[in-house]
Amino acid sequence: MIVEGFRLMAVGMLTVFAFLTLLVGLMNGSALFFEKFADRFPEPEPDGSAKARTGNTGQDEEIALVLALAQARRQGQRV
Amino acid sequence: MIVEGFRLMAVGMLTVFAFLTLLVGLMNGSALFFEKFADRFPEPEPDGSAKARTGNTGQDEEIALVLALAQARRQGQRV
Amino acid sequence: MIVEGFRLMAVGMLTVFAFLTLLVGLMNGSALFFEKFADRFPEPEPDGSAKARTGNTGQDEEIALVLALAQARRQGQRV
Amino acid sequence: MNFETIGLELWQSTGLANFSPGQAVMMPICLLLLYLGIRRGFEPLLLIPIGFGGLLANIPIADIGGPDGFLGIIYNMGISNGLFPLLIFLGVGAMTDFGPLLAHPKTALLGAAAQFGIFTTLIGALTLSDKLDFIDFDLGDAAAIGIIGGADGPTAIFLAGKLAPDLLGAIAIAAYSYMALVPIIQPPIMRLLTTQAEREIKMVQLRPVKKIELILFPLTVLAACIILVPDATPLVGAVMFGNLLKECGAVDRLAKAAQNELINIVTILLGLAVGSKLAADKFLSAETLGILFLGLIAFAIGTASGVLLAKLMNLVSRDPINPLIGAAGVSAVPMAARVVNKVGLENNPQNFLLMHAMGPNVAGVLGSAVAAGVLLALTR
Amino acid sequence: MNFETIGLELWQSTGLANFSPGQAVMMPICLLLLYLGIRRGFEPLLLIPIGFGGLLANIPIADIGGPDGFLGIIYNMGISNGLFPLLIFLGVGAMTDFGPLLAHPKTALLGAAAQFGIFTTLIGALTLSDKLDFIDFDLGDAAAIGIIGGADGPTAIFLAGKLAPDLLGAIAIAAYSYMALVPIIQPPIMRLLTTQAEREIKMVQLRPVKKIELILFPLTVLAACIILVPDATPLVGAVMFGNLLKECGAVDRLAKAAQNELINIVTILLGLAVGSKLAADKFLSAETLGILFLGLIAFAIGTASGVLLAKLMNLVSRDPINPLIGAAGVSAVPMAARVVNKVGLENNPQNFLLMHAMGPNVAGVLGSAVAAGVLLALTR
Amino acid sequence: MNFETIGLELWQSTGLANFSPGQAVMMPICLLLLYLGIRRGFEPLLLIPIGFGGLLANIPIADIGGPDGFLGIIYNMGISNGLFPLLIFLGVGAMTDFGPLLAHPKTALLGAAAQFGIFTTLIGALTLSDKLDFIDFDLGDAAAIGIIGGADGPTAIFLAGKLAPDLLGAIAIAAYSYMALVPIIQPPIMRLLTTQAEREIKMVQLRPVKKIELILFPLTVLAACIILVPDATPLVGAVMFGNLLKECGAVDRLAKAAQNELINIVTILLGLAVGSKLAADKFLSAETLGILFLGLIAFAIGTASGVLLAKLMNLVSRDPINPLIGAAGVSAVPMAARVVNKVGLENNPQNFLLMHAMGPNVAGVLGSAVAAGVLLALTR
Ligand code: NA
Ligand code: NA
Ligand code: NA
Repeated sequence: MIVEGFRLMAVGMLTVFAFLTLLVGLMNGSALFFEKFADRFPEPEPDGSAKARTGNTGQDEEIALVLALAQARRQGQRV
Repeated sequence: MIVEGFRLMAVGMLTVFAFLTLLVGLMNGSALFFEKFADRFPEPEPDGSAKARTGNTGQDEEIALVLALAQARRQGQRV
Repeated sequence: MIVEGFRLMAVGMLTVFAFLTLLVGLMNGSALFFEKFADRFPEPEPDGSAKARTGNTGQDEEIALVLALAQARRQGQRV
Repeated sequence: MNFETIGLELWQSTGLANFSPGQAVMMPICLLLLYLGIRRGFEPLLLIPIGFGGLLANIPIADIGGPDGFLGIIYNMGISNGLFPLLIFLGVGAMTDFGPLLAHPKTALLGAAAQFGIFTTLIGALTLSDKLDFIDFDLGDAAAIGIIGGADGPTAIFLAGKLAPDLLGAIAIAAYSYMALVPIIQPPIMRLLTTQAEREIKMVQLRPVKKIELILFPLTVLAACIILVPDATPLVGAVMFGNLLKECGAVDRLAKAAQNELINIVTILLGLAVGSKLAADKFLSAETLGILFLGLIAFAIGTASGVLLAKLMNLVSRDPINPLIGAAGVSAVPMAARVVNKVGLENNPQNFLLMHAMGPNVAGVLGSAVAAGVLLALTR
Repeated sequence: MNFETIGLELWQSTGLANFSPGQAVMMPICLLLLYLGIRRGFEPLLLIPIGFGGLLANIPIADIGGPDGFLGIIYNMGISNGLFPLLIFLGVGAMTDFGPLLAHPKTALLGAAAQFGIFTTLIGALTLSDKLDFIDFDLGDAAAIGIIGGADGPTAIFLAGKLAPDLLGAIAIAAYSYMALVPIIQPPIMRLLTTQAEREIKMVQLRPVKKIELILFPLTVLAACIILVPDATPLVGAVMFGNLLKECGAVDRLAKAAQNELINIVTILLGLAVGSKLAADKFLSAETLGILFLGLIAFAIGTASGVLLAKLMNLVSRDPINPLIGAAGVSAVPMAARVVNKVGLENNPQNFLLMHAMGPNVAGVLGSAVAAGVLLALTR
Repeated sequence: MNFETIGLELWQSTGLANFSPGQAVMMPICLLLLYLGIRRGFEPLLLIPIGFGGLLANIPIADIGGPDGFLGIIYNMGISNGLFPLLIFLGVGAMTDFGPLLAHPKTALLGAAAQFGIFTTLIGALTLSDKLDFIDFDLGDAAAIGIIGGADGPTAIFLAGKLAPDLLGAIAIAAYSYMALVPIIQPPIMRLLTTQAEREIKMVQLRPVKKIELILFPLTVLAACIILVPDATPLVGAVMFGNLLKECGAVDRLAKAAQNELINIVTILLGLAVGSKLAADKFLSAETLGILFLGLIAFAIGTASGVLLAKLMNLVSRDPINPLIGAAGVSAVPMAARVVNKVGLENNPQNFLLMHAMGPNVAGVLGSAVAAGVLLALTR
């Protein structure tokens, strides 16, 4: 069974190194790619305006605003 | 089986309309009722004092206050 | 079966009192012990500096700081 | 397609055509629970989910409380196995300050005395079952009914789920309703059993408690429970684990999770699932009336026992104890302690008893958990 | 140890050596879902978990979507029994303001008309199955496909989980994608069916709604549903329980839990589990194309029906209704109401229709839940 | 009623009368875990729940760790099927910044080298089992023991739950304890294997990483894992799903839920359930001593391997790598990276290695997940 352990070590370490080596390659490739085409993938501004771009947040805010207005109106008009 | 589909449509649309029509009636009735007896169902003030009325919140606040006082006393009196 | 109820009452109340009496003893003992050896168990300061002592919080803060710095650096150096 | 047939079929699929009399009776009862929770502030965190769950469970045809229904699934996920009440207890422990008890240990005995209500009620249930033909409680049922006197929701639900699942709805409602009614049930008994002079007793100020005592307390309680009543350790262990998370200071994020998201989510699920036991076929019976009656007795006797033991302790003790605080021994945290404070202030506007009453109050939680452990062990 | 054997064994354990053609096709499809969610803002809360779940479900060898896999376990925990969609609905109810509907009750009928898309599509699905040899839908499948027209994710997932689990992936994706595409699907239909004058109609301002009406509303809806369509009460009951928690004002901590931690956690789990139904063997079929096609029809017909009923109501009603708000009756809350607002502003920059459209919008949620109840009852 | 009988019965129901020697021994061991967590800051988030769960599991009579007990129920709900460790991993992914790894990709290899400790220990476990009569590990046991060297709690619990549930308690404790002891275990090894000059190496500043790289990273990792090691995709997929939620920016409420409520609740439940495996009959054995010994070896070898590979890479690489950062490859995030930073500062007070060490540190998480996948596939 100890022999089996050595087999596992061989297969396992090979796989781990293969995986992380592949990952290194992919990361380097990705870095090169986005370096080269940086103009086509503009970075969001550091002030987080990227978030405002996603439809979701903006939409929720708009709705929340309208709902708040409606609520205020309802309460204000109360007899 | 397509005939069965038409049966489902008949039953389904009838039910949906019956349900929402009933709901319209109930909502109108409720609006009329609370308009007529508005004096017996006073609205909570817009500033949220309604919340203070529910036993729960008030009680928790009182307890929290006392516990905070007790904690302060314990720590203050420490030798 | 009512007899069985009285048996349960006897066993139950005995147990409850035994348990809480034991607990009273342990609490009194603990109070005496920590009174006597108060110098060996210093109290944390009331301002909550005790929390700063636990490895966990401190470490998280340090890491958070470093990560924030790193993020800032990344964003600042962006072309 | 035959329009007459469709019409008949439509009508037969409505709720109106399928209401059983029992279901029709249960609807206003569940609405009453909602009213009590929303407008009267009766333990709203529990009674609102329970009441709404009761409405759902009494809907004809839908069988929402059945094993494949929405509520039945939740029930089987966390009530029948006891998980939800224990998780609630974990959260309760993470929110409870045992400092007042540590500052005045002997008041723990008042929390023991108040459990007398549990066992008296148990005997009462057996007697009722014996005398009345239309009421039938076995020993497990009687034990689960008795625990209403523990004035502790999670303990009652835990025990009823194990010993008397069919009575769970009535027991939970009795427990939470009487906990909410503590300001009405307790004061007359407290006044009856005490003199004006006793009610005015001022107690010595609580000693400061050290952080290390608070940290060791949950382990101390667990140790006492292991030594004497291992059967109570699931309940006591859950409270004390929560309390250790709170006091130890090293895992604040877990303590906050236990105090907030965990207990809130589980409360929603537990309340709905308990409501499923308000289905008419289980709830509408002479037994339910018996349970409501017995539960009231349990609270009354528990209150009286606590007060009387406090008076007894004054005969032998040096520092006098205001016997009012004995009433807090039933638990119903923190309502009973507040009632003590209020009655105390009526007699002496300078006499703040709240912190003194918190000791027996939290001891009562432990006392009923231990009683539940004994009952679980001896009636299973 | 033989190096050649090890090499072969290693190769045979890789994903590369085991990809089925179907799995290879599904990967870009799931990536497309992620892209739509992340970059195009297509219902990201659902499409991102679903897309990622789909990636996981199509990994060779690992069988993550199988009964013992990560996603399969979650699926069996909460989708097959309907629990997760109901808990989501509970959270939706705790986030929804029914005030606009109460302020203008009759707009609820627009939410009824829009359900016409559901049943037309059901018939369409049966016809497709009848005409095309390579597509085969039974009655339950057709009902689950039709419900896409309800434009309500939880309702669609609930019904598909009960009636057509194998189609669940395609149905959920169609529902959420078309909900995200509402700004593209609806405006042409709305413009086609209305005149410029109709689109410029200004509606009378909404009346103020009393707090007590808001509190009683969930119970009113539940009552109507019990009386007429008990089979829809699990869905309607879950929404209305959440709404009662929100409106009653007595259990804010439970309402907040339902709006946040409960719905967020369940969304993560539900999304991943739905993604498990994107496994190639279930998703890649002519049926999926049929579902996508039929779902689009359903949205279009629902939109048209709502608009047309609004025009019809204007023939008999005193206060005119801007027929654009009929389009909001499909639900797709709140996207469809926003689309109405936008199209209204195009025609009259002073005409804010959002609040008027919220009435039919939330009524549409109830309408599709009721339709789902009917379908569940009659096709089971 | 016979008082003597009651007395005897009472005594026999106490914990004192029923303690097994093993249980009596386990109590102080569990208290030690609590002490280490609370006072010494040893991974308190895990060791406190585990220690308390261990106390509960060793209570006589109550059988809290059994299949119908509080902890047993939680165990079957989420550990035996692997769900809880995966959900924790999801939360970990949502909290992890892979930026430092993307800024310096080749340091990922250091995270690969450190996994050598896993396999050496596996062989060590088999050897121990072979040589010593009183220790018996099968291949699955050995694999689960080896994974301690991965220095990753969720991975270790996931694998042990599948391959060696009886050893789960010892393995989890070894993993978390040694992770907490990293500041004591690693520095001597790091100093032994490096020269002063090497320890003073300054690394080039990390390049800025683009947002789009961070968003694509989780998908890239998943792709690599699918291609090469599909068996590791449940673990790797869970981390990467959490990370995608965090980085994509479109679902912040889900990311926050994963980082907070989800991971906190699951941590409480997972810790308690793991504690149930500290029951004396499973924990008190020669095997446990063997596991503790082997786990220490695993950490030491992992550390050494990481450092040695860094030295090797310096022979061929242009930009020099400070070999200290190789030690962070074992994972134990972020403790090991902090240790690297500290040892670096000892040698050059201006040399901040923390961010450089985070690369191998997070790569080590992926490395051990992949190793776990291989072990799962080949020993099942
Ligand atoms: Na009690
Ligand atoms: Na709808
Ligand atoms: Na690792």
